[in-house]
Amino acid sequence: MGSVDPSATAWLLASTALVVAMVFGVAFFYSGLVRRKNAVNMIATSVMALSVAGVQWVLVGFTLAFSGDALWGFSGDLKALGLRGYGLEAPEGLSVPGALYAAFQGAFAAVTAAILTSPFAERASFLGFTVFTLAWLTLVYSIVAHWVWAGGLADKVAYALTGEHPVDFAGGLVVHTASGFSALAVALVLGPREGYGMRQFQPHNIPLSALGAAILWAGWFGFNAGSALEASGLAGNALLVTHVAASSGALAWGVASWVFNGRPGLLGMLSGAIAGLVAITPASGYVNPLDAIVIGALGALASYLALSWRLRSGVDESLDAWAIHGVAGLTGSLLTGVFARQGIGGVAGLLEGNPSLLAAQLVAAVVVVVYSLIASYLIALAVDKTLGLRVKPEEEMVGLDISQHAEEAYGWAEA
Amino acid sequence: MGSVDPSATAWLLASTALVVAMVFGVAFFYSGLVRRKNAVNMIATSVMALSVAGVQWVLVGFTLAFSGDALWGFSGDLKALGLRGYGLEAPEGLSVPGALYAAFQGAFAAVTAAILTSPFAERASFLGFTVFTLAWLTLVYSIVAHWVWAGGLADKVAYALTGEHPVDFAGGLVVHTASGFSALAVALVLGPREGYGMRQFQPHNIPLSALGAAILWAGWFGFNAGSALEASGLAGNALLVTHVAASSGALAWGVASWVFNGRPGLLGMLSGAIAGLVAITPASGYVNPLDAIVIGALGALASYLALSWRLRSGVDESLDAWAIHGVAGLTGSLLTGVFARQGIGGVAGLLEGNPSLLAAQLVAAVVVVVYSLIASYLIALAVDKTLGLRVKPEEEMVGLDISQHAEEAYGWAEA
Amino acid sequence: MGSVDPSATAWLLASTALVVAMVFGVAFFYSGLVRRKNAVNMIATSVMALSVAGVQWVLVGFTLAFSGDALWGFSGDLKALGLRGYGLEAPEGLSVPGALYAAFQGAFAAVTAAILTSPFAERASFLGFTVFTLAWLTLVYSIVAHWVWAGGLADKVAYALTGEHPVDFAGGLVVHTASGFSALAVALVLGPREGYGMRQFQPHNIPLSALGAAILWAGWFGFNAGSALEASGLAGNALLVTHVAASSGALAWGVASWVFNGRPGLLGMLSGAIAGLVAITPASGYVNPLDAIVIGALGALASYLALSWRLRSGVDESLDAWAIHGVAGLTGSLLTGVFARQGIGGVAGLLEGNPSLLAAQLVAAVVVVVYSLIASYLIALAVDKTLGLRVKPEEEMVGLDISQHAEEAYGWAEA
Amino acid sequence: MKKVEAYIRAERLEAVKKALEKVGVTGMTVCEARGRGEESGIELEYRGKKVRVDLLPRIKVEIFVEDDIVERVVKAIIEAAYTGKPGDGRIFVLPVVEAYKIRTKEKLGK
Amino acid sequence: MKKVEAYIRAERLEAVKKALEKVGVTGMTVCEARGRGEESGIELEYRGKKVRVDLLPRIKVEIFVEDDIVERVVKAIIEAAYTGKPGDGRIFVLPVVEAYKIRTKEKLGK
Amino acid sequence: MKKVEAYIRAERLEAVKKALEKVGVTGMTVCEARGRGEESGIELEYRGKKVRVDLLPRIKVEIFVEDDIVERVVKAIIEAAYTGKPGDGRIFVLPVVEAYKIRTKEKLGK
Ligand SMILES: Nc1ncnc2c1ncn2[C@@H]1O[C@H](COP(=O)(O)OP(=O)(O)O)[C@@H](O)[C@H]1O
Ligand SMILES: Nc1ncnc2c1ncn2[C@@H]1O[C@H](COP(=O)(O)OP(=O)(O)O)[C@@H](O)[C@H]1O
Ligand SMILES: Nc1ncnc2c1ncn2[C@@H]1O[C@H](COP(=O)(O)OP(=O)(O)O)[C@@H](O)[C@H]1O
Repeated sequence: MGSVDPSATAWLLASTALVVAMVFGVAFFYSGLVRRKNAVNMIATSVMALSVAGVQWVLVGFTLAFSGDALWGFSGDLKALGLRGYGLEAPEGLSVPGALYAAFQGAFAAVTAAILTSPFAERASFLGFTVFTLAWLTLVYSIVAHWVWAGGLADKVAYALTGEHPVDFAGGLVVHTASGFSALAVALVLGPREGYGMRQFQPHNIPLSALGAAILWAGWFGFNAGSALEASGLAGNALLVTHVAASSGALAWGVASWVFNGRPGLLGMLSGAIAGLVAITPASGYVNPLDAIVIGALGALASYLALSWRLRSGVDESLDAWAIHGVAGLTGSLLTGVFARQGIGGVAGLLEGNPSLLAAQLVAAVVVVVYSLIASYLIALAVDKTLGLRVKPEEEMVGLDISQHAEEAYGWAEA
Repeated sequence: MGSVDPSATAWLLASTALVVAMVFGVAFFYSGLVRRKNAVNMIATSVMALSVAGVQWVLVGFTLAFSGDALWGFSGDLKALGLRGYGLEAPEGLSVPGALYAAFQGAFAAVTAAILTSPFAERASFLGFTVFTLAWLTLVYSIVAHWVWAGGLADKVAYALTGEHPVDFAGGLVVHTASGFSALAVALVLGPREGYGMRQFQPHNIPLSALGAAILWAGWFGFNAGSALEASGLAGNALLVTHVAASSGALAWGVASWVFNGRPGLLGMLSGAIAGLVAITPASGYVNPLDAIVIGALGALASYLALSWRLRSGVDESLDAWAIHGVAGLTGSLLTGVFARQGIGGVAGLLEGNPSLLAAQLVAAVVVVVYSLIASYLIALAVDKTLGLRVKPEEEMVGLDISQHAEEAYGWAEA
Repeated sequence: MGSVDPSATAWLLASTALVVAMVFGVAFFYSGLVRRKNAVNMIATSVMALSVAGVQWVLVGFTLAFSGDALWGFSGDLKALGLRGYGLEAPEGLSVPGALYAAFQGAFAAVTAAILTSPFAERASFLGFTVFTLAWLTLVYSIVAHWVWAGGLADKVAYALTGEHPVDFAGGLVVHTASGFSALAVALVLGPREGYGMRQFQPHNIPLSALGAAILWAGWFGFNAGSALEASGLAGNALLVTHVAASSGALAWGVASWVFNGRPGLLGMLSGAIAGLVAITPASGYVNPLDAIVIGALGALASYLALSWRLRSGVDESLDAWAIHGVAGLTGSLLTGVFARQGIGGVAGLLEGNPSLLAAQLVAAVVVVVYSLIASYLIALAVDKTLGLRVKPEEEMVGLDISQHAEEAYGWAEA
Repeated sequence: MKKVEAYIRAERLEAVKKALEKVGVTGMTVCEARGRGEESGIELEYRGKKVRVDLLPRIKVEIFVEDDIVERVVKAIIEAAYTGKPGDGRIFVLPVVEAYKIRTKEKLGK
Repeated sequence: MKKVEAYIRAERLEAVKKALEKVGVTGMTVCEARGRGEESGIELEYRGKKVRVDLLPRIKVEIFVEDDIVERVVKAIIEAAYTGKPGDGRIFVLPVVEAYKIRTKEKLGK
Repeated sequence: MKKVEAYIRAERLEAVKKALEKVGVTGMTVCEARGRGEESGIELEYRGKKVRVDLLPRIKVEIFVEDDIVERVVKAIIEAAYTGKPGDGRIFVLPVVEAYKIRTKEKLGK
């Protein structure tokens, strides 16, 4: 057991609070985007994801991801079932309490599951969603986390092919690419919403979405700078580049829609900010603020293009977890291979003359994308064939708030 | 004077911000639950509680609770009037600045007063409420805090009877049981809202309530893990068990209402999460995450039952501070006596073979419940007989927003 | 290069998150106050301010404010262009990483620009606003920050005249006075809204404004206590006095409107809280909690009077950045000269027998007020004459959400 | 065919719905409105200051019915919406020229 | 008895209320609506792109009055709601068959 | 002059607007309402429990038209609002006594 560094602990405590808050950030961002009749459900799915992750992670999720290595790198072992061995002291190789490390990582699992509520929007059975989420956390999230962060498959394959370990500072692949591409798979299984493509669905509450984005922006400092696991220059730099990439992403999307649509919408700027945040996530421990301006802008533009394509394609991945998290996560992971600076995170990228990192990033990304797509598709299909993943047409018409929760978001005809 | 530990200070600074935010969490949670015509008032009462506590605590509240011991354990002395002696240095026995310690404790007082706005909902005079709150903070909160946390009456009596000091890590008794049972007393004095029991009052804005719950969930990390007063393994573990209990509480309530009502509502899951958070509050320095799963679930189920009973009883304790804070706080305090682990907080509970802790918890709980009920009833009665605690029927019909604040929550017929 | 203090870093990381959140606090506070048809725009302007500041600060803002001294104290030099030299290590004289220090200061710039969205409310072209903000950050904010915090003009002039350096712990002059008086200048250039003075504009969403105020209240702990740049007794005291001044400000405004209007509105209490927070900002490193009660109350009363005067005057400085930030910032800066205590911040004020500090504060305040008024007026005029700062009457009538962003805040007639 | 318009208290809506079901009428459309009657709102006194609150929330109920049951419908609403206190509301009956059901594209009533 | 329906700008509501009080009419019900007139909304130009905004917020005012004061009421509304710019709105008068006051259960008017 | 009142599904509003433009009618006022038809809402089944959802969101469209085009307007709405599933709604035509345009202060129609 290592000894606990109290400063690292102080910052990781605060960071964990920020990351947990992000789950609600996703909930509100998404809820504002759907129609009034589904506003409650869109929050309830994130709250369910948070709660399921909260318990699943303690029981089995953490150990599958982070304890040792089993099945030739497919997953962790089961030694930390029930978080055994992760208590008040610092585990080997860490300088924060094991319990806190597990909580911080568990918050990441919850955020990832919350992002993945997007394709369920406005049409999924709450029971089907819940079962899917439990399975997905166990069979996809924990596994991918192990592959990338605990020397598992993605790491091994990339290293074997390129001689370089791929890097993912705060989850560009594990969190964003995995959830984004999983969202695409789920959308294909669920099919589009009733009336999709025939009429426009208007966001029911843009200030609520803005609140969600606000929580995300601030919460991301815990996400990225917390991932340093210490209160150091590295954490400080991570916070700075995170903020800069968000800003530059918002500007890039704003300018793009100003040029192409004549007007910059607030939802566009916020989407750009989130895409910028996603893109900097894997890079935040490796680049400087000028790099961050470029990474944030490119992440936002990639998402902008992906979203435009998605809209034309007819795929109803409703709240664009794929276009924003999936695509910007991928973009950021590759750009990490380009911009990484030895002097910051100890790893050199393409611009410093090392092409292998980019290659390693690419290999790891491909592994994560392929696994997420296939595994999520199969899980969704299995749930659909058994419990049913989609509500009946009347339930969808009346809205999920009434049909799944017997609640209405906003009181009507009060006395 | 001790010396200031900067890491403990860093975390306590952040924790205090989180706990102050919780006051607004309560405000929004409650505001969303009332009818549109009272939405402003429900926020205004919490803001008033926060402001009154902010000044009262500096002047007299802190010293009554935490400075020495007077009147045979009834209250603190008056040596720290105006926070004299609590400045930049760490007071005897603490490793954080006195000023910060006072601020942190003051935020607790404010949260407790905010929770207690529940029975005033939709019918109380703002002036009456304000005067009640000032008196309550002074005569109930400060006193109970002294009794439990500063070796006052509850501690002395429990120790005399059981040979064990009762424990309350972050306020299961002081904050939640006290405010919950006080709420019951106030509800009895005020009587039910016009039309109560004859028709259903629909929550006017569930996303607003969800926002409140979100702030509470994240803020509670400051509440519980901040109560460690250091950035240590104990704090890390407190954060973890807090998160786990919230999750398990949400799931327990969700499942209960799924089984009994056919559908899990979002408000139910959020209520369960809050009940889980309340229940883990006294235990958060003494138990491990597996215990937390049980404590969170039992806390939520106890609140669920209490709420069902309350609804049938006809008592209009409108926003269920009693059912959620009172009952889960009590449950958690007793369960602390069951689950406490020597290896975590240095105290053994029933499961480790020590029945006296449970006995001590029970005695302290009884003392707090009885005092809260009686004192709050008398204060409410006194205010009602003098200034009047309830608005006139027309004012209630028009809503408190217009009648007490001359404001409407949402603009109408704007130009 | 100094060495990084990890505890100071832990707190500054959290503080920066809090200060960035404040930008959204301003956004929501303002958005709730405008009519529904402009609710999106009022958030979009703050998001734009945040994003522009995020990039501008890295490129040029920071160096103009904080790097060395050029042009006889008019601005910083250009040595830290692109944040050169502000990386993982602590710069000379600081104990936090340079990157983090730059991020923290950049968040201040963003908050200041967000406050200054007030006079643009409900009538400004989004393009005009954006260009104004970019120019203002560069030509006013960075300059004033240099003048007051980096030994620039205001400091030099005040010292020359009074023999004492003016103090501004967290931006009473740099942030609040500067933005408030700039707001007045912009309002004069833009002119009042269509229909202003002839009919009442009702706030469209008071809970949204309350959310904004909630974020501000909690975020301000990062703002003021973070400005200590260490996790120390000074920071703890700063947090305490900040909280106390907010409380006392809310009470003072509440009582004033109770007395003069018969009823205390929630918006009034929140405005009072913000005014209290503004007033304590410059003083938070120099006074004790009893002083804070007085400063918060006086700040709120000064703003209350200023707002009453502003309403009578016919000047449409729409959301009262001037009355609240400008006037309370000025009041607080002067009161710092009165109440400063040697034993807290090492500087003695009038009450401890030193009149020169008050004189120095006065001189610095005059310099900042005059420069802000003139420079902001000229920038606004220049933008107006070139790009146009105001929308057409039909665009104003339809609302800025549709005309500037092609969005509506709340869905209507959804299916 | 006639159109019955009733302006009632929100808290009586449920009762009105039930009373109408009893006389066999289920079809209806309701919307939120604000109204004032002859006394132009109500007056609140607060620390000596008087404030008049005029447009209070009301529910408007619209029901199209055959001529022969108009009377029964009106009576049912009156009974169900009644509290006896100011603000109970009004009921108006308007003539209708023709009516159509969209789903069946058929002309109704007369 | 007649029903007067006026579709007006929200910003003229206060003026209309006052004008009606002057002619002795206080009872009314209002609700939020959206409308467009003959020009089907207004057109905004933005960086060369034109956007038509059709359904603009309007207030609908409903007033039931005795036949003999219909004219006075209409005139009062016209004067108070008038701005002279497109979008001022319309007033319609509809026949009423019967009317009841719920609080007194009495039949009104004719 | 007649008043046409149509109670339609929100998702058909755009189609109805376009259909009306085709027959030359642009002026209209719409508002959000809730309605139920003869079946008094729809029934959802959930884990064996049945829940009746009665007042579902609907859009009310009000159009004042000259007598001679009433038929065309009704037909256009019927075609555009039709889905064939329960809940399509109703159209009613009411008589109008007189009409005014506020901007020009002139009397309209008849
Ligand atoms: N002349 C009127 N025209 C339109 N609506 C009216 C009229 N008079 C009353 N109402 C409606 O009826 C509601 C109740 O009217 P009010 O006169 O207060 O009731 P009561 O007759 O029971 O005192 C009002 O809020 C308004 O909506
Ligand atoms: N034919 C109509 N049917 C129903 N409402 C109408 C009609 N024409 C106009 N209105 C209502 O009147 C409002 C103003 O109409 P508009 O034609 O813009 O005014 P103006 O005649 O002053 O130009 C519209 O927004 C709509 O609510
Ligand atoms: N008798 C009625 N009075 C008023 N509105 C009605 C009436 N009948 C139907 N409506 C309106 O029409 C809508 C659709 O009616 P419904 O009977 O469900 O349609 P359908 O005839 O296609 O089954 C209802 O929601 C309601 O708003």
